[in-house]
Amino acid sequence: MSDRPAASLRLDSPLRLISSLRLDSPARAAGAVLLLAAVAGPLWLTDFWLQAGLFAMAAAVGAIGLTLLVGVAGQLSLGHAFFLGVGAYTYTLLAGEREDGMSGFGLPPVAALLAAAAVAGAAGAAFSPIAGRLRGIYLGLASLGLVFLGRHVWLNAEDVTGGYNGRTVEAFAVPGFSFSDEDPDYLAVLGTPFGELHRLWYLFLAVALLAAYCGRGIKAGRAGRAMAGVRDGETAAASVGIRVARVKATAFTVSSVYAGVAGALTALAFGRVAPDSFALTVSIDYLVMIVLGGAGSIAGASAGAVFVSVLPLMLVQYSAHLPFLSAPGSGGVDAATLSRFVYGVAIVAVLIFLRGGLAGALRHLGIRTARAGRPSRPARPAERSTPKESAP
Amino acid sequence: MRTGSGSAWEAVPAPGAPLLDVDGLDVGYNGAVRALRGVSLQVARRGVVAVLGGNGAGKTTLLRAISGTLGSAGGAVTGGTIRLDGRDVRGLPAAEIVRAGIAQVPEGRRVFRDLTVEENLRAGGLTAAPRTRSAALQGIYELFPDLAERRRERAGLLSGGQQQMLAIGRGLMSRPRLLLLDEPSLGLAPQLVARIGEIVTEINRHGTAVLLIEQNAVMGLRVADSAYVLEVGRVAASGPAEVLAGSDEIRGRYLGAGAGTASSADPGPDDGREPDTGPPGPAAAVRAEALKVDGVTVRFGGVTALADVSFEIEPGTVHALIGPNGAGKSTCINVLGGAYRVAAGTVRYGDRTLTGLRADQIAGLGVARTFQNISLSLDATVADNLLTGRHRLMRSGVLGGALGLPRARREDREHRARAERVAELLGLTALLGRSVHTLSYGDRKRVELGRALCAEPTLLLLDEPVAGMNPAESAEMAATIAEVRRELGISILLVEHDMPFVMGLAERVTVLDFGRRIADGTPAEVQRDPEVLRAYLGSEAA
Amino acid sequence: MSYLLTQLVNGVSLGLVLGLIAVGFVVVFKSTGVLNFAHGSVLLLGAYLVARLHPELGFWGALAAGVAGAALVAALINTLLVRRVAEHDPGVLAILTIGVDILLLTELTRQIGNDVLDIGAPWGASVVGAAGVSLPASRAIAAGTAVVLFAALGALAARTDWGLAMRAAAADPDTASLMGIRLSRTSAVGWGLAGALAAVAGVFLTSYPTPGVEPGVSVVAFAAIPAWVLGGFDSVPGAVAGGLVIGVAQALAIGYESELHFLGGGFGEVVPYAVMVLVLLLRPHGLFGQKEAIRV
Amino acid sequence: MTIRPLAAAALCLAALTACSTTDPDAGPGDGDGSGIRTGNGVTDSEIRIGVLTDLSGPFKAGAAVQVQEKKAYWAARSAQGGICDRKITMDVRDHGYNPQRAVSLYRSMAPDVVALQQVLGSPAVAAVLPLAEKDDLYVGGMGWASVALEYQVAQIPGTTYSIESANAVDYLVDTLKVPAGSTIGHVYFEGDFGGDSLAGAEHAAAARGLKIHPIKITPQDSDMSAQAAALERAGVKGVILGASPSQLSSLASVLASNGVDVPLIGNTPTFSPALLNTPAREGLLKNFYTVTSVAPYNGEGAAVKTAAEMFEKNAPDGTKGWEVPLAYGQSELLAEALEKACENGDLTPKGVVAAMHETSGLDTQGLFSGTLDYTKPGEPPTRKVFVSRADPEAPGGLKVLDTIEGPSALSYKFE
Repeated sequence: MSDRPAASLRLDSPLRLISSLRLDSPARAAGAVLLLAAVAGPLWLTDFWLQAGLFAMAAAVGAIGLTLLVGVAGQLSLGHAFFLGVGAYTYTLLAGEREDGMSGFGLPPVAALLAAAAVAGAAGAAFSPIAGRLRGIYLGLASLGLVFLGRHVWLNAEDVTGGYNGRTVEAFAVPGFSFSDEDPDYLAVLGTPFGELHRLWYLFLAVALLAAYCGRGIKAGRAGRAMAGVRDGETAAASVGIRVARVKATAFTVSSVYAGVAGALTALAFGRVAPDSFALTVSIDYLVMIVLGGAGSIAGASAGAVFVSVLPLMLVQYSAHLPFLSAPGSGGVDAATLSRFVYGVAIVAVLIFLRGGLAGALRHLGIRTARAGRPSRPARPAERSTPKESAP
Repeated sequence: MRTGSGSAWEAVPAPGAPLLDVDGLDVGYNGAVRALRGVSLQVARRGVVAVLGGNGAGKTTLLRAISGTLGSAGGAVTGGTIRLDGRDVRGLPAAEIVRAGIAQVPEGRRVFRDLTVEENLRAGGLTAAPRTRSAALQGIYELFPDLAERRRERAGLLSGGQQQMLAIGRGLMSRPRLLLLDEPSLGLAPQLVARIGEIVTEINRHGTAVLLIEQNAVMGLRVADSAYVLEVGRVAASGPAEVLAGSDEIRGRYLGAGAGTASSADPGPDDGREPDTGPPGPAAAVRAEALKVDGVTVRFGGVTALADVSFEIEPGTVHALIGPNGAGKSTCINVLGGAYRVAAGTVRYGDRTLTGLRADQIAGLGVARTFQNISLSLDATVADNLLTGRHRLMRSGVLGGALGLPRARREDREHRARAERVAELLGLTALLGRSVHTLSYGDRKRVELGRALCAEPTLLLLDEPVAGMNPAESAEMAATIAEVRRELGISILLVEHDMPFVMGLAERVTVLDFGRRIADGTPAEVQRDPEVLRAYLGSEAA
Repeated sequence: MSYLLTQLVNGVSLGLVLGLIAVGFVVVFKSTGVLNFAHGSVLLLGAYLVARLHPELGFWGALAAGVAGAALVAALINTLLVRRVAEHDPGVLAILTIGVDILLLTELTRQIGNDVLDIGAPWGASVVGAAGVSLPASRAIAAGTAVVLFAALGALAARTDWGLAMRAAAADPDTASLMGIRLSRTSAVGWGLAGALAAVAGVFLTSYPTPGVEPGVSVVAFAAIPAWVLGGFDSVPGAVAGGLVIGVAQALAIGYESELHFLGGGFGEVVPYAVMVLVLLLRPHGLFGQKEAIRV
Repeated sequence: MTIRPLAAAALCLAALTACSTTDPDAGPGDGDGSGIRTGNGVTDSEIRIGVLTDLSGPFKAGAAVQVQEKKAYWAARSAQGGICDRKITMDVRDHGYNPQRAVSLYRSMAPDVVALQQVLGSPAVAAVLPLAEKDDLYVGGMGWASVALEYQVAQIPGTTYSIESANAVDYLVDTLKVPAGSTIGHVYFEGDFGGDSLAGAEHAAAARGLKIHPIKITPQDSDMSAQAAALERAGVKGVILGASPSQLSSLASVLASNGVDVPLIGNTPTFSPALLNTPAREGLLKNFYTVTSVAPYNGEGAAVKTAAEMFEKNAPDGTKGWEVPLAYGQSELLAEALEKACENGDLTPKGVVAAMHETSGLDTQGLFSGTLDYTKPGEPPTRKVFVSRADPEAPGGLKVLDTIEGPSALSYKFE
């Protein structure tokens, strides 16, 4: 264990524990219990919770990708929703059938899912020259433009995307087994009928675990160290032979691959793709996920994803049991309003009170903008923090 | 805080009491680094006090503590008191300290470049009563006729000397009782330095006390009544200016002459190792190639930072680059490392031309460097920082790391082992698992050196490797560098201020001043060079 | 021709209002280095206060209250929240303002409820016209007000102590504090000023020809972000010019949508962002921005 | 470390042996003593229906009115003995116009209700309808976009936006005397509300020799100045608006201010009585018409009066709009289907859908225009619409002028 200040945020999540196989035994036991609970989830969860779990796991995959980009590599992106959308639409187009005036390629869903990752990754790589030229807030805002431009394309390319209302998504399947209510039409495990949600649960769980495993590997490996080096000082990184532009491009590409998979999973969980699922608020939600969890932390991103996707559902679902809530439409604080309040307060509170943890992880975002005169954490008496000038 | 009925009465100072009384001041940065330890210092009413010391000695920290601007640099006063006229001003915000009567002229002038000269001056006088301002402005214009002439021009267009005048004038606009001057002679030509000295005397004559920080010891001692010498956060010497000016110690400190008498040159008997500063032993074959710097010129905007600089580093030697602040040493090392572009000239390493290559390509040719302000991943462990240095020697990509492929794991193991050997060489083994932000300053410096060594360079560029270290640490670092050179057979370029350190270590020295090369030769030759003496001590010293 | 002129005039008046919002982004960014995502909800707050208070205070009284309220809340966001965040990292601060925006917007949405509130402006739905071009009076007044405010802002910044302190603090906060300038005060003033300008913009954005105050108005502030970026982040005149570029481009894209059909329907909505991305590609620091100095 | 894979393998094996692919429940459903088959959401004493609506998003105003009216309707109905001797209870969930949340809430509701009386908001509808189709679960009150006709389970409350717009064109030509060869403007929301509205107008314009000048907008556009100028430049002789009250308010007032004196016809969701208190009032009173398949608040029919009385009793301060008769009418439609399902002895979700499709020749006493026929899949139950004008005197702000079924509305083909 490192002796980081206690202020740093530690949100233990199943994924963190599961993926940290080298933790000491109580943690391993807890991880095993959580993993078992997750594996057994479809046996004891209702459809509502299965559905919420699917959205949360899809979000976790996307959040891990974003935390690699923003938290590890220090590149602020407000464009994550765009790459999610690219993945979702790619999967839908490739796996979908040609019908109702919609284009479709009818490819095997596995191939379509891999292609969704690849196409989103390619989109990220294509954006990376821009990312290489811009830094900090400039980069964030350029990527914000991406979200609006993407939305425009999705609204207008109606024969591919279905326009505003989107199109239905082909169920996921491997040869001989479909992750839907068909093929086999009836499947029961330990007496519980396994329908679409139950089957998808295992697909999502596997993908999310793989995403966390790979995320950890990337972060801890040569590529992750290079990203962190770029985040903590581009000049110093270059001085040990790290190609800064290439590392940024890699980070964007990796993050977009994650986003592509997450987008496809979201589409599968949702059963539809529509432009609203990839709006600016989605980008912001993803940023909030990684900030709440602690930027740069794989486990934190997963925990943040679960919190952000499940909280509003939970409050709406159980609003009737919360005595202080008023009925929707009556003008008091209803469940939806409360969940917005909780969400906002969570963001503000984490940033103000959990300084060391979250802000600490974000502090190297690398946003050193036009205010170059502002000293940035000199590690030492800043004898010469100001630029030296020579007499003309 | 009122401790009793008598305290208010006691706050009225005795007539002979000092204007500024700093007592036992401790300052830390980011909770970890201690920058000042028990510093005590007095400035008399109408006195001029100089604080001398090398880079990293804590001079600017002292001023920041007095002027209340430590916070924005991440520092905090952890002990001691600062009294102005008996009133405790420690911990007051900067704006209140100005109102209490202390004005600081920051290092590097820091004029508001986009504001006009007059607006700069008005900004300085915002705390003064409106009716006194025009008189103050008039006074400044009389003191600096140049400024009066250019009052409508943007401050960014002034020359360096005029900007320094403006910065001083701006500081005086609030009619302070005490003026803090941070290296006013930095980067100015000798005649301007002399002029600044006159101005300080003139200001003092009008009744303002001055606390002056200087690296230019001669200038500092000439204008001051008394002086303090800071060294690694402590007061190493103090006394009347004339006494200090006559001491060999000051001369030794700045030119490395008579190293035996200079405290900082004592290698600290407790470290158990004899610093080997002799010629390279037969330990390792020389792997380095010759570095040829030829006619390099660098410009920033209209300012020429390096003008036609040439020198050569013989393979396998330690070469030092010295010169006063602002001479262009760091610019030079940044050119070699690929961070800055040249306007003219070439740098060749062996048969490769470095100018025009990106920094990472230069690193790929076996050139590694450290930074003047340490640049490490603070949240990462020492081991990870060292491994970052091995980036160019490793091959595994994103996919290998993501999937944990056996080859990537094996590579990781192998390189971790290599990094551990470097850690052993630098005495960092015990710290490998610690994250960098928990380390002391000296350890961080060593980690940065380790990261550079992990890249297995044949040419190592060290930008002030011992700035801010105490003599023992400094000597240890010298020993390490010598050992590195001997064991690895590489060339080393040192940029340093610590003269004894450089003189004991380098085989050859290049001296820069105002971006030009003014001397080049063995340490002994350079020490005798009259140009060098003039550059360091001012024209009178030669 | 008069059609083109109509669209241009429309675009200019909208652009000036966007400029008011964009200047708010600039002032906040210059005084505290924050990308303020809560700007839109502060704007809505100002408009909401005016709409709620005008029956009792009269329009002008309500306007004063709305401007003051928005300024106060903006300044409080800075003092109570932004300055409490230890890590002055722009990314962290931007996300903090997202949180604030969510809270403020949720509460305002709850307060506004199901209504569309009338702003109660005395100019109502009247229209002014000349040379075959007609323009809602509110837009003409908006344009005039914006120009006057920009001029007043310029004069204040150039001539008063207060303006000098703001400019000095924006240029170099550390040095400014050495001049005795209280950064807590200049930053609060910066945020307050931004809030006040946003409230004014909010009043015009909810006047005829738009129906009134509804939660969706806060989204308009997003359209000012491209204007701000175009202007180069730290330039007040740049933000105004950026607003004009965006306003005119958007008005033309909507006005000539049938001619621009190959770009897809509803292109007017994305024009600001398309222009922004284009400009960032060609001039990474905006039309008026200064290249950031990268020092080692 | 070898324990882990072993355990995993054992678990898998255990899971596999626990698998079964034959459905033990594949036979017919449960019956109760009275011989009526029941399924989800129906007990001996209770029929549970769902409402999945938007009480915190952009449509919360109208949605709240509808929820109030429906609650009142079912309370009254239950008090009168209910349906099939069962009380009806309503489960209301708020998706806040977030389709993903709508899907999750659908998942939680679907096992517990026999029918979804309403799914509000077109993205939510688009997401939920395919799921409901798979579950054979009745969905009502999903708006009037033609896309609903593709689903067996959907009961559209009246005709479609496309038929409304086609009728609007017919009305412009036949009654308001817009000459052939003229251009009419069509300002519409992106999405299937606006798109469907445009499709009907384009068909009718082609049939009647008019040209359409389409302008696409988003719900965020509330300033219609530029659009109005574009319409003026195109020299339109009439405008059809497939948007919401914000856009109507702005467009009507700008057109009036600019002296563009042409009729402005809106689809059902376009009007709100509150607009008559805004600067748009003059323009609306002069030129605004609306084509709706549900009667306005002030409609003539007996059932509309009942609906209004019920609403005023339960919500004296509520907004009086077309949502009131709509909510009442939807409840009537569902009640009709439930009654029929009860008669058929099959009160399962599937039975309700089947019963709904047996409804034909239904006269709703003025709630909906014409008689309703749900027996033809892929066709709307009627092609008749009400034409109303803004009227400051009428409660709800609209006064019915006419009921029409124009030639191009009749010739419109659904694909």
